[in-house]
Amino acid sequence: MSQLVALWHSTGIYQISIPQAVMIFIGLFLLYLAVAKRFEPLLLIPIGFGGILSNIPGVDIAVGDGILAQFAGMGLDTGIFPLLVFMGIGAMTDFGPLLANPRTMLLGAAAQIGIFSTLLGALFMTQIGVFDFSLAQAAAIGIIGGADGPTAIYVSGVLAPELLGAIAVAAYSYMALVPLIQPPIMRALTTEEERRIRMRLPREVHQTEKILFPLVLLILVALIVPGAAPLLGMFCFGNLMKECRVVARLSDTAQNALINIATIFLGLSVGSKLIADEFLVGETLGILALGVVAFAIGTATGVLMAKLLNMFSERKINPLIGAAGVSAVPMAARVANKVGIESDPDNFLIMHAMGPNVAGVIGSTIAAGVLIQFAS
Amino acid sequence: MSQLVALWHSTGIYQISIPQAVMIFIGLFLLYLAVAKRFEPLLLIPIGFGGILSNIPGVDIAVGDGILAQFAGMGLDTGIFPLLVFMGIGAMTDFGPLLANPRTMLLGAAAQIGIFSTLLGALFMTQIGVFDFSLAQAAAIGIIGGADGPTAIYVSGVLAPELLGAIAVAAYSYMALVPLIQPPIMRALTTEEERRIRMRLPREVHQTEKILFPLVLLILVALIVPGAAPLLGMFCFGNLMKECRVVARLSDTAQNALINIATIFLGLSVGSKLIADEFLVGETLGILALGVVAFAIGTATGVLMAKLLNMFSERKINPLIGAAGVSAVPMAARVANKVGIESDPDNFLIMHAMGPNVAGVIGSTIAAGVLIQFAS
Amino acid sequence: MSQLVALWHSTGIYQISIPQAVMIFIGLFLLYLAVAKRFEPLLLIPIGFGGILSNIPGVDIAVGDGILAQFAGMGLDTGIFPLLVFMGIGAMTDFGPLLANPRTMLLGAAAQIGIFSTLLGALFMTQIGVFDFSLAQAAAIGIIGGADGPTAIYVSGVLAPELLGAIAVAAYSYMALVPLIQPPIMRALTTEEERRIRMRLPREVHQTEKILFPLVLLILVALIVPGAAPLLGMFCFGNLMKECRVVARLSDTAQNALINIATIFLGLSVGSKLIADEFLVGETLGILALGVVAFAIGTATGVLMAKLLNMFSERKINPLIGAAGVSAVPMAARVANKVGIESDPDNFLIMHAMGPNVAGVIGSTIAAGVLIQFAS
Amino acid sequence: MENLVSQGFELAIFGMGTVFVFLTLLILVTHGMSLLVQKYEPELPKTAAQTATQKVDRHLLAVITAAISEHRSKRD
Amino acid sequence: MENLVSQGFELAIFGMGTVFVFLTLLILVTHGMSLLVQKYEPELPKTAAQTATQKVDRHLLAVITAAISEHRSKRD
Amino acid sequence: MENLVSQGFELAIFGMGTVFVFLTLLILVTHGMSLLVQKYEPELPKTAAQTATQKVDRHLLAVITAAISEHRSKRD
Ligand code: NA
Ligand code: NA
Ligand code: NA
Repeated sequence: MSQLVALWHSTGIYQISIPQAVMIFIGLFLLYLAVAKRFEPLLLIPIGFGGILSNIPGVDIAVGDGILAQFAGMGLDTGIFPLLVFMGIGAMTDFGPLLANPRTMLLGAAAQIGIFSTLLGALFMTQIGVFDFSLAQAAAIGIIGGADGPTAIYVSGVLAPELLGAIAVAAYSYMALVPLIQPPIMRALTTEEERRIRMRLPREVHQTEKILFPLVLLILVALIVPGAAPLLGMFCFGNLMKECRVVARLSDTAQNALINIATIFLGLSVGSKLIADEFLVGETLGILALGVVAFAIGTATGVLMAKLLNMFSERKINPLIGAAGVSAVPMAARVANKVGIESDPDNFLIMHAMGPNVAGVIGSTIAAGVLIQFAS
Repeated sequence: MSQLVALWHSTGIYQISIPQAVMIFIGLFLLYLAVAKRFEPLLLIPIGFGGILSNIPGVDIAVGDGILAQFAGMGLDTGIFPLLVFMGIGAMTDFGPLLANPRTMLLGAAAQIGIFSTLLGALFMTQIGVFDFSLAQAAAIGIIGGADGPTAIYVSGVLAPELLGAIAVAAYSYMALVPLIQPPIMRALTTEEERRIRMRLPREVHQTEKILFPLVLLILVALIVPGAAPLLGMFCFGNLMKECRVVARLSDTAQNALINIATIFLGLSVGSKLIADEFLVGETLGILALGVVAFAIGTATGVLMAKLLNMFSERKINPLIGAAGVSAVPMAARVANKVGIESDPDNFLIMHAMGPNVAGVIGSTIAAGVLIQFAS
Repeated sequence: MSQLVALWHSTGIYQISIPQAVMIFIGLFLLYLAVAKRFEPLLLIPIGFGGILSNIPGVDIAVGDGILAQFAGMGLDTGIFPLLVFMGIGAMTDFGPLLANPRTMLLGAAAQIGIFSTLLGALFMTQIGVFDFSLAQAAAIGIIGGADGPTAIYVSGVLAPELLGAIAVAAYSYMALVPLIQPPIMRALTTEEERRIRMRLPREVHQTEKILFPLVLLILVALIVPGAAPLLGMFCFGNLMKECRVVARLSDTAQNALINIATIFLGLSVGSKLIADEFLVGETLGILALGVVAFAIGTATGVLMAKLLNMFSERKINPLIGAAGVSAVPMAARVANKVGIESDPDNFLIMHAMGPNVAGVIGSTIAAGVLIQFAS
Repeated sequence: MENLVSQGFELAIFGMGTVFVFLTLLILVTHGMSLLVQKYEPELPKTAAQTATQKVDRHLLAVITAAISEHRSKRD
Repeated sequence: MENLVSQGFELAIFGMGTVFVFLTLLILVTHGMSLLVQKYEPELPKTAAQTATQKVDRHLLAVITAAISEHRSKRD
Repeated sequence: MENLVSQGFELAIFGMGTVFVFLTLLILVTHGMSLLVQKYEPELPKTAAQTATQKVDRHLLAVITAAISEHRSKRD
C-alpha cells in the first residue's frame, strides 16, 4: 500500500505546481507561435520545448545535473553558443550592399537609440518604484532593442543572467513581430512622397573589398571599443571565412552543421531559464513592455535619421530603409520593401535596406560592447 | 644498455597482460561482427575500436587524461551522448503507423515484460548465490530487454556505470541477433492460420496529428512518469523538429551531423568501459545470459498480447507484429514481415509492425523512467 | 569629464602596447599568406584571426574566461581537437598505394631523420648558449620536421605548451612552403637519369587489405610503441570507418562536419597562443630557423634512402618520391610529381609518391610516440 | 536477500503496471487528439512547399532514370 | 535612485556617442579602403573557380529545368 | 649541458631505431597480410552496393556531361 502511495507521489499530477503548469502552457504557446505563425521557429521551437521540459515536476532537467542545465553550463553561461551562432550568421552575411553605400551605416547607428532609451526607461520605472532594476539589468533589457537574438542573449548572459529567459523570449518574439510593430511607425513618420523616393542602383563591389571589410571592422573595434571584440570578432571571423573563398568547407560548416548544432543547444539552454520561479515574476512583464518600446523607438530614430541625412545630401535616401537599421535581419529589410511597394509598386527597396540592416547588427554589437564595459 | 632495457620495458609486448590481450581479441571480434556480419556497425565499430584502444598497455587512453576517458567524462557519465543520439532517432522516427492504429501500443507495452522478468531473474540468481547483483544493477541489466541502445546506455549510466560496457555490448549484439532470436519463438507461439492474418490498410494520418503527438506524449509523461522525461523529452523534441516542418535545417542536422558525431563519441566512450579489469568478470557472463533471456521473453509476451487482443476485437491483429514490440527498430519490424511472408508471400506486415515497433521505444523509456525513479 | 577620461582609457588606442600591435600585424600577415598565397588556409585563417583577437587590448579573449581561452582549454590542452582532426584525416587517407608497394614505407621512415636532427640542433644551440631549450622543448621543435600539423600541435601540447603557438605557425607555414623548400634539395641529390626512372604500375589492392591495414597498424603500435597509440589510434579509427564501408554516414561526418568543426576550434585555439608576451620571444626565431632545417634534412634523407634502396633491388625507385616521405600530404607528393615531370613529361610519379607520403604520416606519429614517452 | 527479490517483485509489478497504464492512457488521449484533428481539419493538407518538392523530386528522378537507361541502351 | 538614472543618462550619452563615432569612422575607413581597392584592382576579378562553378551550375540548372519541363509536357 | 646533448643523442638514436624497426616490421606484417588476403580472396571483390553506386555515378556523370555539352553547343 505504502508503495502505491510512493508511486502516486512520484507522478507529475501529484507534484505539479500551478506556476509550473502555467509555464508549460507558455511553452506550448511559444511552440504554437513558432509552428503555426512561423515566429522565428529556429529559436522558439527549442526555447519553447526546453521551457516545457524545465517545468516538469519531480525530475532534474533544468537544474542540478539535468541535461538542459548541463547544456546551459557548457555554452550559455560561458557565451559559447551565442558566439558560435553569431559566427554562423557572419558566414551568411553579405556586406556588399553596405559597401556599395557606406553612408547608410548611420541609419544602423540611429536605430540603436532604441537600446539606450529603453535602458533609461527601465531606470526611470525603477525610480518611480514600479520595478526594481539595477543598471546592469536595465542595460540587458535595453539590448532587446538591438533586435539581434545572439547579441541579446550574450549581453544578458554577462550582465543579468537572471533575466536571460525573459529577455530572450522578448527579443525573438518581437523580432518575429517586426512586420506588425514597424509599419504604422514608418507610415506615421514619412510622407507619401518620401516613401516613393527611388534610390540609385548600388555599384558593384569588388571581392577584395568584401574580404578586407571584416578585417577593417575588427581592427577598428580593437582600437575603439575592445569590449565589442568577442561578439564582433566571431561575426567578422565567420564573414571572412565566407568571403575569402579559400576555406569553403569551413565556411559551409559554419553556416550549416555548426550553427544548427549551436542553435539547438542555445535554444534548449535558454529554455532551461524558463523555470517558473524565475520567469513568473513581475519583472518579466516589465521586460516585455520595455522590449516593444525599444523596437518602436529604434524604428522611429532610424527613419528620422534617414530624413536628417536627406537634408544634407543630393542623393536622397528613402527613409523607409531607416527602419531596417534595427537589425532583425532580414525581416526588417523585407518590411521596408513591403511598405515601399504600397506607395510605388515598382520601387524595390530590399537591396537598399540590406545595408542599414547589417549596419544595425554592427551598431548593436558596438552598443553591447559599451554596455558590457560600463554597466557590469 | 640501461636505455635499451628502458626501451624494451616501454613496449607493449613487455607490458601487455593476458586479460588485455583477451580484450583486444574481443574488440577485434566485435569489429569482425560489425564489418563482416553487419551487426549494428554504427555502434559496434566505435565500441570495438574503443575497446581495443582501451586495452593498449602502458598508455592512458581510457583512464586518467586519456582521450577516451575524456570523451566518457564529457558525454557518457553525464548522459549527453545517449540523449543526443535519442534526439536524432526521434527526428528519424515516423509515428504515422502508430497514429493510424494506436491500439498496437499495447503490444509495445507487453514486450516490456522482458525487462522486468530479467530484473527478477538477476535478483533470483543473486539470491541463489550464482551472482551478486544489487537492485540497481539488476534493473540496468533488465533494460537490455528494452532492445533500445541509447536507453540501455543511459539507464546503466545512471544505475550501474560499472556494468555499462557489458550492458552496451549485450544490448547491441542482441539487437543485431534479433533475426536469429525471434523467429523460432514467434513460430512456436502462433498457428499457421494466425500468421496468415491480413490486416486492414492503415488510414492516412494528418500532419497535424504528427505534430501534436510528440507534445501529447511529453505532457502525459510529465504527468505520469516524470522520471522518463529526459529520455522521452529529447526523443519527442527530435520528432517535433522533424514533423513541424518549419525548422528543416535543425531537423536535418539532428538526423545527420549531430547524431553521427554523438554516435562516434558515444561508441568510443562505451569502448572505454571495456577495460579488462572491469569487463572480464563473472558478471559479464551473467549479463550476456540474462540479456538474451530478456529478448526472448519480450518477444513472447508481445506475441501473446496480440493473441489476447484478438480475443476481444473484431479487427484481428497478426500476432507476428507483437514481436516487433521489443523495439530494435527497424530490425524487429522487418523480422515480423519476413516470418509473415513465409506463411503468405503476399502479406506485407512491415507497415503494421512499425506501430508496435515505435511503441516499444516508448514503452521501454517509460520502464526506464520507473526503474530510474525507484531502483536508484 | 572623468567619464570622458574613463571612456578614452577604455579604448584600444589608449591601451595597446607595441608588441600587441606587432602581433596583430603578424596575424594579418598570416591571413594574407592564407588568402592571397593559399598557404594552408584551412588552418592559417583561424590561427591568424585568432592571433589578432588574442592581442586586442583591454578585453579577455585568449585569457581568463575569454572565448578563445575556453576553446583552448576544452580541446587544445586536452589534445581533443588535434586528435579529431587526425581522425578526419585518417578517414580521408587512402593506404592503397602504400599497400601496393609496402617497401616505400622505408622512405617515410628515413624522412623522420629531420625530426631527430632538429632535436639535436636545438640542444646544440642550447649548449653553445644561443638558446635555452629543454629536452622536451627540443623534441617539440623537432616534430615540426614531421610535416604533419595535428601531430606537431598534439606533441607540443604535451611536451611544450608554452611553444605551441610558434611551433604550429612554423609547421603550417613550412608545409605550405614545401614547393619552395624541397625542389632544390631534390635536384641537388639526384642525377637527371635517376629523376627519369619510371616505376611499375602498382598492383590493384583488395578492399579486405584496406580494411585490415588500420587494424594491423594499430596492433603493431600497441605492441611496439604504445605512446603513439592515441595519435595513430584515432587515425586508424578514421581510416577503418572509411574502408569498412558499413558506416558510411559516420565516415562522411568524420570527413566533413566533424573535422571542419574541429579545425575551426583548433585554429582559433592555436591563435590564442599567439599572445604577444609568449610569441615575441627569441625562442620563436630559433623555432622558425630550426623548423626549416628539419624540413630540409627530412627531404634529403628521404631522397637518399631511395637511392640506398636502389642499390639492393632490381625494381628501381625514382628517388624523387623519397622527398614525399616527410608527409605534408598531399603537397609533397605533388612536388615529387612536378619535379619528375621536369625531367620526363610523361612520367607521372604522383601515385607512387602517395605511398611514402602516407608512410611519412605513420613515421612521424611513431617518432612522436617515442618523444612523448622519453622526453616528457 | 529474500528482501531483495521481494523488492524486485514489487518493482516489476509497479513497473509493468505503470507501463500499461501509461500506454493505455496514451491510446485514449491519442485517439481523442486524432478525432479532434480530423473534426477540425477534415482534409489532408500538405504544405505547398512539400508537395512541390516531392513533385520536382519525383519528376527529376524519372528524368534522370530515363536518361540513364536510354544512355545504357545506346551504349550496350 | 536619482543617482541610478543619472548614471543611466551618462551611459546612454556615452553609448550613443560611441556608436555614432564608431560608425562614422567606419564609413570613412571603409570608403578609403574601397577607393584603394578600386584604384589598384580596377577590374572586377572573380576567381576562376567561382566563375566556372557558377557557369556550370547555371548550365546544369538550365539543362535539368529543360529536361523536367520537356518531360512534363510529354507526360501531360 | 653536455649531458643534455648526450641525452638528445641517445633519444635520437633510439627514436630513429624505433621508427625503422617499426616500419620494417610493418612492411613484413603488411606483406604477410596481403599474401593471406590474396590467397583466400583471389578475386577483387567489390561490394555490390559500391559497384552499383559507382556505375550509376559514372553513367549519371556521363549523361549530365553530355547534356551540358549538347546544351552548350546548341546555345553557342
Ligand atoms: Na541592431
Ligand atoms: Na523497447
Ligand atoms: Na611525417
